[in-house]
Amino acid sequence: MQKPGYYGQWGGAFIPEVLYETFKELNAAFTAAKADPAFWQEYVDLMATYSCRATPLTHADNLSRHFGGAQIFIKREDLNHTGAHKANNVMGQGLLVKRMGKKRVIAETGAGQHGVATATMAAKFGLECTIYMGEEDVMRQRPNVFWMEKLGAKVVPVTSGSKTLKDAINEAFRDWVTRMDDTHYVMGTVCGPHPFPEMVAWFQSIIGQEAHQQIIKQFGSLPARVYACVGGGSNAMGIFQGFLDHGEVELIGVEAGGHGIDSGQHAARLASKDASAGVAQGYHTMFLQNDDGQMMDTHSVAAGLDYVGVSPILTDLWQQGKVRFEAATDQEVMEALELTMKREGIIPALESSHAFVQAYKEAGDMEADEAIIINMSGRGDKDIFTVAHAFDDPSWKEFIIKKGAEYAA
Amino acid sequence: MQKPGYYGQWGGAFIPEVLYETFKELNAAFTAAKADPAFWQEYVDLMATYSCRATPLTHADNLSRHFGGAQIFIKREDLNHTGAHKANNVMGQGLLVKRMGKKRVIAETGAGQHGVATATMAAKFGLECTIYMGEEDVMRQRPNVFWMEKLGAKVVPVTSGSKTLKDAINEAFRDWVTRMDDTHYVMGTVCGPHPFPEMVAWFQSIIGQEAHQQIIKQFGSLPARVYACVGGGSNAMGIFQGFLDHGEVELIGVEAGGHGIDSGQHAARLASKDASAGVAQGYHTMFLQNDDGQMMDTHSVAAGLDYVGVSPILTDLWQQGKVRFEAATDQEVMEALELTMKREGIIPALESSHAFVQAYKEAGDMEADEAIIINMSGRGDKDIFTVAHAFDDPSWKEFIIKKGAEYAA
Amino acid sequence: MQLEQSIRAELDRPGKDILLMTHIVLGYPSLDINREVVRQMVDNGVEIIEMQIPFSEPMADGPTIVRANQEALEAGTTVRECLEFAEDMCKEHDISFLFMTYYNILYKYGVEAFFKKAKEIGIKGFIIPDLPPEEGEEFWALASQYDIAPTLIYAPTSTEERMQELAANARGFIYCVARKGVTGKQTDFDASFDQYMARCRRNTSLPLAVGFGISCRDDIAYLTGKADIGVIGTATINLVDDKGPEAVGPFIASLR
Amino acid sequence: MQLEQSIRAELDRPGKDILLMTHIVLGYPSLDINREVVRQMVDNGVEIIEMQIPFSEPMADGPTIVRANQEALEAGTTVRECLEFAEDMCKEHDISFLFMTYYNILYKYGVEAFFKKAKEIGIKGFIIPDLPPEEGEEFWALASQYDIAPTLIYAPTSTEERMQELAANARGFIYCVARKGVTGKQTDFDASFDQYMARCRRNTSLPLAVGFGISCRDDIAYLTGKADIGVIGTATINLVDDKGPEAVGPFIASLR
Ligand SMILES: Cc1ncc(COP(=O)(O)O)c(C=O)c1O
Ligand SMILES: Cc1ncc(COP(=O)(O)O)c(C=O)c1O
Repeated sequence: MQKPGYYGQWGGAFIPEVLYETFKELNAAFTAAKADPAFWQEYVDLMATYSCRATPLTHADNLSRHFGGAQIFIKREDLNHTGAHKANNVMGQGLLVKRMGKKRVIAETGAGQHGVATATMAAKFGLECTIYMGEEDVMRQRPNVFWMEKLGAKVVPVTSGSKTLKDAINEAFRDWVTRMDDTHYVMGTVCGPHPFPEMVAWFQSIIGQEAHQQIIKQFGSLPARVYACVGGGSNAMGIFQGFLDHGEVELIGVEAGGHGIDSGQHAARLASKDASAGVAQGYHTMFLQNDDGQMMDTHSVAAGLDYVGVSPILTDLWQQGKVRFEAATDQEVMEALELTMKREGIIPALESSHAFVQAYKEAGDMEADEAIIINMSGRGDKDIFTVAHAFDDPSWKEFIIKKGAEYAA
Repeated sequence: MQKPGYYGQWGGAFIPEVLYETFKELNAAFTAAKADPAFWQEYVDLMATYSCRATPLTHADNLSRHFGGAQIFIKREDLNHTGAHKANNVMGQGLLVKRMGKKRVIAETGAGQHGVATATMAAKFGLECTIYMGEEDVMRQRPNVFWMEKLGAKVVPVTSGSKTLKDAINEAFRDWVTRMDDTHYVMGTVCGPHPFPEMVAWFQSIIGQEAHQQIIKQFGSLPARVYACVGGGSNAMGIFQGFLDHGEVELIGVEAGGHGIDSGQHAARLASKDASAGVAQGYHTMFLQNDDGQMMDTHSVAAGLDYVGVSPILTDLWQQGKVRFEAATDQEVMEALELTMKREGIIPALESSHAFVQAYKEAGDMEADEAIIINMSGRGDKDIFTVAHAFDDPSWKEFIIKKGAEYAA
Repeated sequence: MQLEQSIRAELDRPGKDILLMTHIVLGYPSLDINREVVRQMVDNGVEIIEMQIPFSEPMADGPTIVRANQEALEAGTTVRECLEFAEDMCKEHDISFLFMTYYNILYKYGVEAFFKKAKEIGIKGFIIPDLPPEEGEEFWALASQYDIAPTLIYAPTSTEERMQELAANARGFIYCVARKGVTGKQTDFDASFDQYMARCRRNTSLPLAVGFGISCRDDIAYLTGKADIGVIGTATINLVDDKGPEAVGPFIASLR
Repeated sequence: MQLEQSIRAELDRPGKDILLMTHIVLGYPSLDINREVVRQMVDNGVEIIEMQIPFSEPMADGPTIVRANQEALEAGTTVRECLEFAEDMCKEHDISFLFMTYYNILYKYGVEAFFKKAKEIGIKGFIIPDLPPEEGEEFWALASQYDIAPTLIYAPTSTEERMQELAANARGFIYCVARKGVTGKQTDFDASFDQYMARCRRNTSLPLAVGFGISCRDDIAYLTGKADIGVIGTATINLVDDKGPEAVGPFIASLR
């Protein structure tokens, strides 16, 4: 029999002893919630009235014509409250926190997206909130820090390690082992110790449930392929679950190819040969690490994909051949983003743009009576600083220089 | 009999002769579309699959408890694609443009919201697009300019007059009188010459239709009051139309009180004594103008409300006593924004925050079995530069100074 | 009928195949310079001058005139000053003066009061580019009552049907806009322009003025025989900006 | 049983009411300084030293040790060097050495290979804070096989039921975490701490070590009679940072 919390050989809960009871309680609460149809209904209602679920499935007519192949559909997680699929997970965990009666939440954040979502949930549920964010990311993503603070959260810059996402996760655990009694750690993706991967995947499955119904209604049959970007893997798991039982639907996870899969500067765990099995951040999966087991620096234009590990559930599906993995380079991402804006008036997040890249590579070779779905995990307009920088936009720079001089005066 | 395009004594179409045929054609196309149920259905379907209509009606439990009076509901136009109610009007006019077979659209924009929405629509419908924007606004709202350009639009800075919204409108008309054959002018609000007020109000009525159904379903009866901010008046007209036939629902329009209604630095046309009847920008309404009929400089922390005129339809409703007008000062707006973020995890646009101010002033004096609806016309996270500036946030300034220095190096 | 009559009278004079109407923006660069410019225009044979009362929203004007409106207002030019200046001009010079402005200036002043005042001063006509006949019922009535010509506009986009409709209300002359667009850009005179002028002529018995982009002797020569009045607008504003008011006289003299 | 036996033997020696276990991060500030620090510790009576093999993700450690891990890695410290250093120490000094590290270091090395190597070197136990018994089946089996103590941890949050469960697998001693949180912060010793220690004692027959926030003679005095081993972690790292390795000997000497 499979050990609970394991997916094939992957997963587990590698946690300090001091959290043993906390995880016991969390597992119990989660198991009870999962078994209770009223809980799921409460979740769906909340997402329908507070966010805008069901999010639409948009037929991208122009792009379909442009590539002259498959009908391209886009699942619009960007239209969620706070601008990404992160809201699903966070609001779900918020309901669980209410059940457990805890008064405080903490979270890690890389790009800031999960931090903003958690701060939002905390405001909505009246919880105290602390967000850990690598110092590098605090500097890069100041707008998100501003919003988190305005939403009432405390943002703690993490100065250890590479000062990015993985270090923020470590720091969140350090907080949690100190204040487990009143605090819940809202893990932002389908990673970390059990039950997080299962829990986050469950909340995100709402994406796939909707997409399945929508494509049947709008297109008349299942899609041939479904594309999602993979950072930790939560948006991918979210949409994939709607089609996993249908072997005829090919599932494609797209990782950050950074400067290229052979450059050493990427975050492709499953699409490159650079990762190996390991145990860190509480779980067993494929990590980008050196021969000693030290985690490596990763790179991506998309902060949300710039992570050393990957969901144990996805690693298992990859190993079973149920999900194909590809990588998109930074440059391909910028091109896909530009094309999507110009042709459809839609601005995918840099993370989401990775999924678009691979779909665009393949759509033209498919038949017009086939459909593909791209999971648009978030919107890009929140990332003006990163996007304008990546496009190296001269008038943006001029604007910032002027504004800076104005404030410095 | 009422002259077409008139609301009481207000409205009309004060247009240069060169546009006579263009308006004739536009009126005909609009009248035909309005009479055709298939057109409205096409519009609703488009908004359901491309934007996220119906947008939710959120019960703000925390704020309701906080004020201890009426049940506060928030109509979530912020969740629309592009982040505001502007999308409704723009996508509707886009469908009309397709019907008319025009190949190019132009629009004015102040805050940039309508410009981004129009650029988005143009990308979606494959139209050429030029956006006129006051030079002042271009400088203040560079992020929106960046997105418009990336969406494929040409943004033309307007250097005449006060270099703001009203001047952008004049400039758009100057373009239109030059290229009326292939060009449609996508007016952004319920102002300007007939048929724009009627047309924009019609497209925006989708807000009120939904809100009416939603409040009945979620609360069980009609609201006692409905609040909306009023720049040109499109979001207000949008929601008000769902309740205009129900005399028991009080409708409240909230204008920009700027530095105070007695300061001379505001944009309160109907809530102050400073406006008088006039004819400009193609229509007859109450304008903030001097004794010679020259338009005055207006002020608001919210660029989208910073306008000299106001919808002729609203002026008529105000005159008839069917809509009450109030003003919210810049300072009140920042307080309401902060409270809304902290208590509900929702970030209203500065424009929308005006409606929240007045609702907050009144909610506490109402009964718990009464409901009010606040129309949240847009989201505030797109306005980081303005909002962070208005909050005078020191770490934001520091961030910008640093970034500026980096780019200047 | 005052304005049409003076136009016809001028046109009947030997050698006057085409009249000149010029344009100034009151208060730009100053009323004093306006005064000098008008003197030079009149001395050099201009038959009609349209005096634009500046407005903050000059929607139908091009960049040069827009800027002139704006600077006149920034310099503090008021409607009262414009009226006083106009009164002086009508007294001093024996040509036809018109007011050109946007409707709000009249509206705010009081439309009837404005007509009354203009009449007192001796103004012969109004050009209000944002007032189509559909919106001008009160205005037409007052125009008849005060015998001030409510100049109407033909555009290249006007159908013959529309021209007929407009002709029914028009007095004085018809202002034929030479091309689509706003004031201040060059107009190409070509076959389609000739057809347009023929269409204008067919649909009114009033004299025809042609404006928008007329700036030199060649333009005037081209218009002669096709139109009754050539309108010089932006050209003199640019001239005064570049070379001062003294340059206006020789320029006008050079046109015919 | 090697480790428990040596502990019991030490505790049986006269005047040894409590043993001292100290902690170093290998490669911080350098292996040379580590060598000197170990010498000073041993010379001043420390009975057990836990040598932390640095890891890039030291999730259960506080700021000081986190920084030490990081700087050790930045200086290029490898697992192989750590093992060689450990081998030297075990040869040079006749006290008990343990490895403290995170599970990935073993996992990547090969868990069995790591046990084998540690055994060869003479290491007596492992402390792996992110390896709960539930995840350690292979690990326990190898620990028995190689007779290396798989030190288990009690926390203030552990129930008696859980302590029993842990005790069943534990060897060597039980590491009682003095308080919630990570290494390096001061611990308040109060009545609830005493109750916690009593609970620990009730639920195992193994010696008890107490760590987290033990930094001075008073702390050790307080623990004496309650615990068998006092663990000094962050305190010596800070000391070496501030005053250099020479300060370690006198500090250790001052503790009991
Ligand atoms: C918009 C967006 N998409 C994708 C991701 C990657 O996370 P995941 O792989 O868990 O969906 C992030 C993470 O921040 C994100 O913000
Ligand atoms: C978010 C938002 N709300 C309100 C307005 C004001 O426009 P209106 O009064 O037409 O709704 C604007 C205009 O830019 C806006 O962007």
